[in-house]
Amino acid sequence: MTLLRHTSADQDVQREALTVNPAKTCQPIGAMYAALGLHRCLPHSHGSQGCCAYHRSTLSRHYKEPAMAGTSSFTEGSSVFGGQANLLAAIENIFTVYDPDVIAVHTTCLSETIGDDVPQIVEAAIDKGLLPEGKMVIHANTPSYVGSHTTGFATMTKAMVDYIAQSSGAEKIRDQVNLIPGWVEPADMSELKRLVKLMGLDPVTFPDTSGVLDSPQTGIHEMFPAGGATVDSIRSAGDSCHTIALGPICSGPAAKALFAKCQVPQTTMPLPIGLKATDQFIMKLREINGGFVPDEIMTERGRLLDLMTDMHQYFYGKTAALWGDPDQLVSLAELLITLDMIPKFVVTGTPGKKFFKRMGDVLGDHAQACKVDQGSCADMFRLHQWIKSDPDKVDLLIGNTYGKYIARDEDIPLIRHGFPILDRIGHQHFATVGYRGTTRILEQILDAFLDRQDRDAPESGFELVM
Amino acid sequence: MTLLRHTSADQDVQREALTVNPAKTCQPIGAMYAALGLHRCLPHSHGSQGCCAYHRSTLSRHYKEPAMAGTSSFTEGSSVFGGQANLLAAIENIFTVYDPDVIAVHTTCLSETIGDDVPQIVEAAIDKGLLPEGKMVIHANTPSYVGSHTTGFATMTKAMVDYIAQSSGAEKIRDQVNLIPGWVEPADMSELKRLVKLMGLDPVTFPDTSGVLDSPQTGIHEMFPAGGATVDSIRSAGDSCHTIALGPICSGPAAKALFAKCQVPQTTMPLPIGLKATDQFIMKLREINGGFVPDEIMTERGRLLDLMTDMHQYFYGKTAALWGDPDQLVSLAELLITLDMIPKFVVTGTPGKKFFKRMGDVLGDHAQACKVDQGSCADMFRLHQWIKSDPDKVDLLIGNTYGKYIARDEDIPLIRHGFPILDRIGHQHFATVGYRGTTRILEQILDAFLDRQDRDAPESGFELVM
Amino acid sequence: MSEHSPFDDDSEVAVTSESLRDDLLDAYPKKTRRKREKQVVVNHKQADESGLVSLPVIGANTRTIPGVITQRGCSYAGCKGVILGPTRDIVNITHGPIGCGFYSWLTRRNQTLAPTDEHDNFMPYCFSTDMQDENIIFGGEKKLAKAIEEAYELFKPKAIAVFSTCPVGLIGDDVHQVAAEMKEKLGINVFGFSCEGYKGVSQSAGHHIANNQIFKHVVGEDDTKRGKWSINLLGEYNIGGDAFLIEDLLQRCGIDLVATFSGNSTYDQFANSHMAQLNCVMCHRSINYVADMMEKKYGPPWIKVNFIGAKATAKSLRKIAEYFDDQELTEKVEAVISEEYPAVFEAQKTYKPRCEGKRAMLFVGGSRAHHYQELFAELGMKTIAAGYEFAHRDDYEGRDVLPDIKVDADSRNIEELHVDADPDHYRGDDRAKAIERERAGYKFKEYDGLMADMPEKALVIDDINHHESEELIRRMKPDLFCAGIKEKYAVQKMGVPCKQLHSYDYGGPYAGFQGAINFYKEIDRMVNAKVWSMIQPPWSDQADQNAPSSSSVRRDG
Amino acid sequence: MSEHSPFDDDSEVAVTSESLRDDLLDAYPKKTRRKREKQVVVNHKQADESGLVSLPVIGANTRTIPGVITQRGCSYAGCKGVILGPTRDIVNITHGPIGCGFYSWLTRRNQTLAPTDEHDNFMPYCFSTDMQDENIIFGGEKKLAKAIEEAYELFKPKAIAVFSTCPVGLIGDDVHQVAAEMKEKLGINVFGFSCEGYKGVSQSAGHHIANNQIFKHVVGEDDTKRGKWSINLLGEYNIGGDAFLIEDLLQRCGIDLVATFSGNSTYDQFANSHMAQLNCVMCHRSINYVADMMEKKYGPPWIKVNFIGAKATAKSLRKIAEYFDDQELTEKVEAVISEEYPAVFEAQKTYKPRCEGKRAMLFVGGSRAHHYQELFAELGMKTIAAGYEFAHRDDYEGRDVLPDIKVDADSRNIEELHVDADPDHYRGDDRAKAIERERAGYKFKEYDGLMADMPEKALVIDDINHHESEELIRRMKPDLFCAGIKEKYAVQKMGVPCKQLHSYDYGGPYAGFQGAINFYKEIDRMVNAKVWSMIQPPWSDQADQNAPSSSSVRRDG
Repeated sequence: MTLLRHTSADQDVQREALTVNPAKTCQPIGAMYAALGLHRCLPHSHGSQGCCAYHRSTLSRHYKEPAMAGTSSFTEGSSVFGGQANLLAAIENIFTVYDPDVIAVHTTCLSETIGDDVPQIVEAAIDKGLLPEGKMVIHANTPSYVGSHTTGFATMTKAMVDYIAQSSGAEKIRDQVNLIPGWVEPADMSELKRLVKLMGLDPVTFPDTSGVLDSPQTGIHEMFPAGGATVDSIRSAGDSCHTIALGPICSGPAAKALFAKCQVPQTTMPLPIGLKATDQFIMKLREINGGFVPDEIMTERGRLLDLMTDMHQYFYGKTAALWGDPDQLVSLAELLITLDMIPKFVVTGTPGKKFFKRMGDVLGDHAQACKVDQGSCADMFRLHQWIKSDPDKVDLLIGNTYGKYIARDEDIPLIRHGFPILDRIGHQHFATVGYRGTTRILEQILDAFLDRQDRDAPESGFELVM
Repeated sequence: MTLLRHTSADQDVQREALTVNPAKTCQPIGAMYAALGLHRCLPHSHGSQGCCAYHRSTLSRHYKEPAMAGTSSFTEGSSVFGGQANLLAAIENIFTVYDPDVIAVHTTCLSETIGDDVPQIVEAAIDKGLLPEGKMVIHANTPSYVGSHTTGFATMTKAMVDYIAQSSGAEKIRDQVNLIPGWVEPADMSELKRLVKLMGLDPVTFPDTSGVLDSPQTGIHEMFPAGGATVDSIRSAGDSCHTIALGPICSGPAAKALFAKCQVPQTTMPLPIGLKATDQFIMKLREINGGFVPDEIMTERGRLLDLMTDMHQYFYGKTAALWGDPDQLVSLAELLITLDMIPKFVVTGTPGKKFFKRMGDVLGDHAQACKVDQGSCADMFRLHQWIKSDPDKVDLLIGNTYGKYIARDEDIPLIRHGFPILDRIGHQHFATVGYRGTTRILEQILDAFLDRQDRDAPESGFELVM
Repeated sequence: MSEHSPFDDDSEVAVTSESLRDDLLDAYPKKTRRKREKQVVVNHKQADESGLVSLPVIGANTRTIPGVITQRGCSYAGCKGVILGPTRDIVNITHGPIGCGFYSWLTRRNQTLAPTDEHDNFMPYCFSTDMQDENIIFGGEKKLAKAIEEAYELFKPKAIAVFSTCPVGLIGDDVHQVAAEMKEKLGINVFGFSCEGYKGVSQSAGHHIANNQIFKHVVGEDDTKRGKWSINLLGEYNIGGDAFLIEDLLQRCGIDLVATFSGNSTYDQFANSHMAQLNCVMCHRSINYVADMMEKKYGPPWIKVNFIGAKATAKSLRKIAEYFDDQELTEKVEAVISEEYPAVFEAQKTYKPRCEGKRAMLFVGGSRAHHYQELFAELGMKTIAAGYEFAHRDDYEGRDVLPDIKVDADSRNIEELHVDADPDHYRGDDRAKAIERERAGYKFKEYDGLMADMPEKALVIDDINHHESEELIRRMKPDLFCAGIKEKYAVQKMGVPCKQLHSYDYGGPYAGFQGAINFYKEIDRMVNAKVWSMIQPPWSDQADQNAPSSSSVRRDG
Repeated sequence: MSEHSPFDDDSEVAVTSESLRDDLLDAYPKKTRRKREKQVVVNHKQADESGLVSLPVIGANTRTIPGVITQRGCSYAGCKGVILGPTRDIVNITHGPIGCGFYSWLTRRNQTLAPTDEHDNFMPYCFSTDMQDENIIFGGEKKLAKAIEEAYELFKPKAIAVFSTCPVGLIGDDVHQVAAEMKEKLGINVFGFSCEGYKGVSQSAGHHIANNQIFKHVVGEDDTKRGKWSINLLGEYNIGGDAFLIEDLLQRCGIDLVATFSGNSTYDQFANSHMAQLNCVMCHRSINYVADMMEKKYGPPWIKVNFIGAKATAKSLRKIAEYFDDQELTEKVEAVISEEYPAVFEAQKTYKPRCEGKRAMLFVGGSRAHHYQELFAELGMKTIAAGYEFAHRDDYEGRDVLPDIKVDADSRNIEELHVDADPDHYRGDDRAKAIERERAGYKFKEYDGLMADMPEKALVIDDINHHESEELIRRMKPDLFCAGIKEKYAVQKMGVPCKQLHSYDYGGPYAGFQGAINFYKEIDRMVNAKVWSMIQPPWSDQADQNAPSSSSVRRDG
């Protein structure tokens, strides 16, 4: 008995209004996740308390960690008269009870629809003396009816630049680069920092959820864990010699704002998932460090290549369906192409102008063989209908937990990647970026294929050696 | 249709002569693996060429890497008249053609049975001028009819001490410790070295197959890859302040020999797989370093614990069957016990006196509920018969690739661990030691259970969130 | 009643309930403290001369204070997620930006069991109008109408429900009008919910909005007659399969379960539910008014039941039997209880000694914080503090206080349906039977609330927030804390296991007898897990040297 | 024949076969060089005036030089692993220390297909006496006898075979005596093999030992008559399912396959094999003497066939039909070829343009290095160097050299069975038919060897070792190298894909028509894989700065 059985293969009415099984969620959760990557910051959701509850729950379910955040708890009154009183109360309560260094306010569809002016309210809070010395409130406008969770993440990341980064006017610091990692797992952020350091550079990384959403069990709950980008480090981002923004959707806006504000040159590049995108990342760092790549990184690259040669026979010609966030999808698709696999179906709910172009560049000759869609109705239902109607069932699914329903119905292995992963534990501890991270993805894909082969092999073809 | 179907559950005749599906292999392959962990060393099998072919094939199939080694290629003549001529020819050919720094000769059942005296033959080679300046030949006696692959590994490791290590007579070097890692994956050796360095100590690690059997794809075949313990470093092992031998079977003999030869105090302890064994390892290092544990290690420990708490509900009360090498089995069993799992059935083909005692200590209260066996007929056939006859099917198998036949027949998930893993690629790149390595095992166990749960769930119980 | 705090006996420091309460409140700014004082209550029960016990008054169902890090969610969550979520054959379209639909997509573990492939089960789908900027500016009604049509064309459901999210009310989309038009056009039932997130002060408002609309639009649509012992189960949402166990028990007793609101439910069950002879209310908070409305409009009386806890389950089954007052039913019920109880006793014998004396705190839901105390009691565990996330005063103090509850502005905004007896469907016989049973001493509509069952001087806290939870745990080190996913990991970081009572941590079922056994095992697992003892490294009792900074200790080698 | 080396046309440097050969040999000490000179041969074919082509003489089936890092294995591997491995219903007990049994346990991919659960399939089992120290000192015969009994008791097989490992011969265990005793005692066939690893100079000795014993102990046990077109297939081991495809072709042609030695085989097939009318030899090396012995003892003649390559498959099928000389069979064979060939053409059309002109090297086995050249030729690829791991001179130079081959001490140790016509079973009619067909120009026992088919001046290397392989690859950069697992990863580290022709890299089957198509696809995959172009990082063409040592560049931040 299948679960998503209600539509037949040929049934995908031209939808323009109804989204079914979305491949995205809303901006505020992205802003909340980004804000958690700021050390001693309490994210604050300015809207109904349900938003905050949903976002915290989803983040906790994905990261298996506390996701602390405040809410303005709008009621009908605040919706009519504006949320100023609520936000003022929140600011007072939060600084009094929880004592963060920063409150990072993001708006919701509610506060945006009624037109609350957060900076003005924060001004009022300052006037009322609600901000203790040295503390700050930053904000991002993240109406839920614009963009997606990834653009919300981008907007809060940009807010860190707008509110905090400064150019001291002195010469840029030669070895200091800004690293804007985009929405990746905490372990990815650690891995990216490690690579930058190995390249002889000092990364100013923001947001940085490593040490926050992968924090240790110590018997003590730290309201503000040891990790996260400090305000001081972000302030000094204005003095870095370069900004590397990973993923145009999540990290591009902050990098551009930092250039505009502090004249830090920036490069926006693909998330370094896969050999090629990581090569690009290392190439750029090499340009900045004066032109060297240490042996350690060369070895990691060579190990990845070694696995790629060893595993190639199992990957060649296999097809996959992907859904999720554009920055991830482009790099994942490129990875599959370098493995001689075909990312046959790709959807993202996140809107944005350059996605088709980027996917086209990555797919190259294979573009004709692949279906790519983006936007409101580019949802997992569409993806599933494509899969159902394809006579050659794809060999692999890569995406978030929601893919398990398609995986079950169509009997296709699923590799969980992206956000949210609600039904497994551990992903936040294993990077999938860089050469080393890519080896993890390779292992996962190979295991998926070989487990399947073992499962389906007849007695005579059940193999000891592979 | 099952494959290992030929015996019913109640059928396990008291065997004393026939081994069926062994949980061990022979000494020489262990000596070969150990010798590959010596930089610029060519292992050499003194016996029939088939041994060498089998060992190289098995190592290559496990590590997906070249496993270079020579053989004395005994024919009937050498078997009658002794292998001296063959070994002399081999030594000449190897130094001339392949130019290693060291040839590490191990014997086989053949050369042992005929009684070849390797040191005497090497003397003869030196007399004949077959050893170039600065080169050396070391040897280990590894008759196949004694011990197992793990003791062969131990013997060659000890040979490194016997032939190479020296005490310079000066005071021991305060921050230098010897790390004898035992038979673990190359990535494990890297991880152990990383931990020792984080503890502020300088590890002399031997054998060390990292950088040898996980070498990068660079377009160049290095006959002797960059990794491996150098002769110089092992020489200085005699001056280290302490030796940490991981696993009494694989590493104990070398540590003891080093104490006898150079008076380096030694501690033989369990392989640091799992929280407790890693704690023990860190405790010992902390004793040596004067008493500190850096934050990085504390964080890694805390992250492991965090996963243990988060995953506990899925592990609790689950049972497992394990087979493989004693040093691994003891630590794996302990890991399962700390997770509130029960290692119900455990077998190893490797003989050795303290295994039952060590398992008993680890199993504690659970010892009565578990079956443990060791030695010639303690094979995977016995393990399988135990599983067949147990009314509560165990929930998990942990062991090498050969377990896949039991896994298929009994429909029990298998986690591949130990040697050899012939049907998957990548394991050599992912450590399972230390706090971080243990998180990998935890993730694998959890995935195994949850994949199973997803597979078997009825429609109504198929869960998005876990 | 003992005078000392439930905290005193185990803790080393002299913490009294009162002192702890003060400590919790001291952290707040004045205004916040004033509000919280009413909601953080020491359960001091006072008996008057006649022995009548009076409970302290608690502040409940009031606004959450901004910024305190609350457990609460919103009206939409209560309406779409909790009440309508478990019904499998209605296409639920969220009208709004994508988030609300996304977060309520399969996240509540309300299981369902479509008997065959031919039966609809839309629960694995998320339907949304995914409102965009332009829909906010120019209105979303057209998009909603189109979305309903598209959903109909694809899925051909028997009913479509529309859920309003925050901006919908603000921009003035009339979802009810659109629903009415589409009902007309498509010929299936289409109805809307004005469950914007800002409505009311918690999920509770959403429950009310949901239940009202189901009552208005669905209940009473199908007049098929039911068997002789027919009941509805109200306020049971089949988390982790609870309803399956209860259904099984009822079936074995021969009781005809017409509808569950809304665990494992279907549209048709709701439509026929008014034909049941008795309503049995599990979660008093989420649905007691539906029972009242049904009684008024159709005649059947209602009783409070509880299937959490073995004793409570037996009691509830007996109470149902007692209502029908039929020897055959009574015998069947007793037979079922006799079949089930030996395993329960066996389990209690195993697990009680392992759990006895351990101390729990429960802060969750609108009834679970009460009901689950039954199970802890069966394990010999003490509940030393508890409170609800979205309950009202009657859920704490009992239905006696209903007349005293002030209706504030936030609650006034939630529609109260005015219901009269339905001239065509009111069943006087049910009413007559109820009156007869009441005369015989049978209690209807009886619910004494959580506080009556709590120990003297236990802390009862409404709408607890993170600060208060953390202080409670830090000070009292309970053996177990029960809450939800948002709290879980923070609690556990303090070394205390946290049992989720919303999702059951993906365990369960915990209802009925079998469920009780499941729960015993689970609690034993949690409070006795080895891992909690291993958090401190073995060297933690030894003084650490100053570690060199990590950069200086790294070497190559 | 072209005079220039096959290397010249593509390579930039002027490498000739002769110069390359010199370079390979130059690295050796004198004595080693002298020996290898005989085995590293430039394939210079000389035609005499009559047009008769003579090939160079190659050294083969001689001892491997110690220390050179050879591809070769041992006699036990050839006996237990290769020949007996694929037979599913014999319990194969390795008498020796554990290793030999362990390494030959399921590692050869010789697939088998037991028709039902009731049929024995012992291939997934490894049986060993696991000899210990004391068995070496005091002898292992008792343990062996006990092991045979235990195996019988557990598995009740129809036959048990015992394989001797190195120490067995040395300590004087008489496995044949033990086998005979146990045969007597258990009432099933039990037989031993003196296949100690040191016997002979390669696996080839083991094949011989294995085949002899099967011929002595099993063949001829069952005289059941066979159908009109009955054959045996000798020297086909069902790697990756090859035999399944061949079986299918034969069956569709109506040919009665009595026994395969030993792919997908059973004990009973061997027992009945002498009743076949024709023996078809695939791997000449491993088994041609069995064909000879069968002919001598029972009468049926033998031909060389080859099912690797589409053209060769068609040719082999036609040759079989030609032998039986029956219109019905000929038509069936042509029909099967016509059914299969369109897909082959289609595949060639797709893959040939992608592979054409690429250069391969093959160093493997005793027939594969020859047979697989067929497939490369079908793809338009050139085989520029090749050689066997364990073949004899006749496998290189053709059976014409058989009389010239000197039998050295190592080979003399391998028993040659002396076989005479079996008075009771010799079938004169088969013999008569063969003579008649031969008169009609039909060729029996014809095998011209590998060198005849290799290009002029290609390098032919017997028993190649790592040094020679590495030099060949480094100098010639072939597009593909074919060898085994021991060579694979070293080859690939040089950026050249390596196809395993023992295990097929866990791909296949490659036999027959479908197999050819599989192979085309696989070779296309390998020679055109993107990964080989990505080995050099994009910055490799830029000068690197001196990197600071890694310790100094690490920072915290």
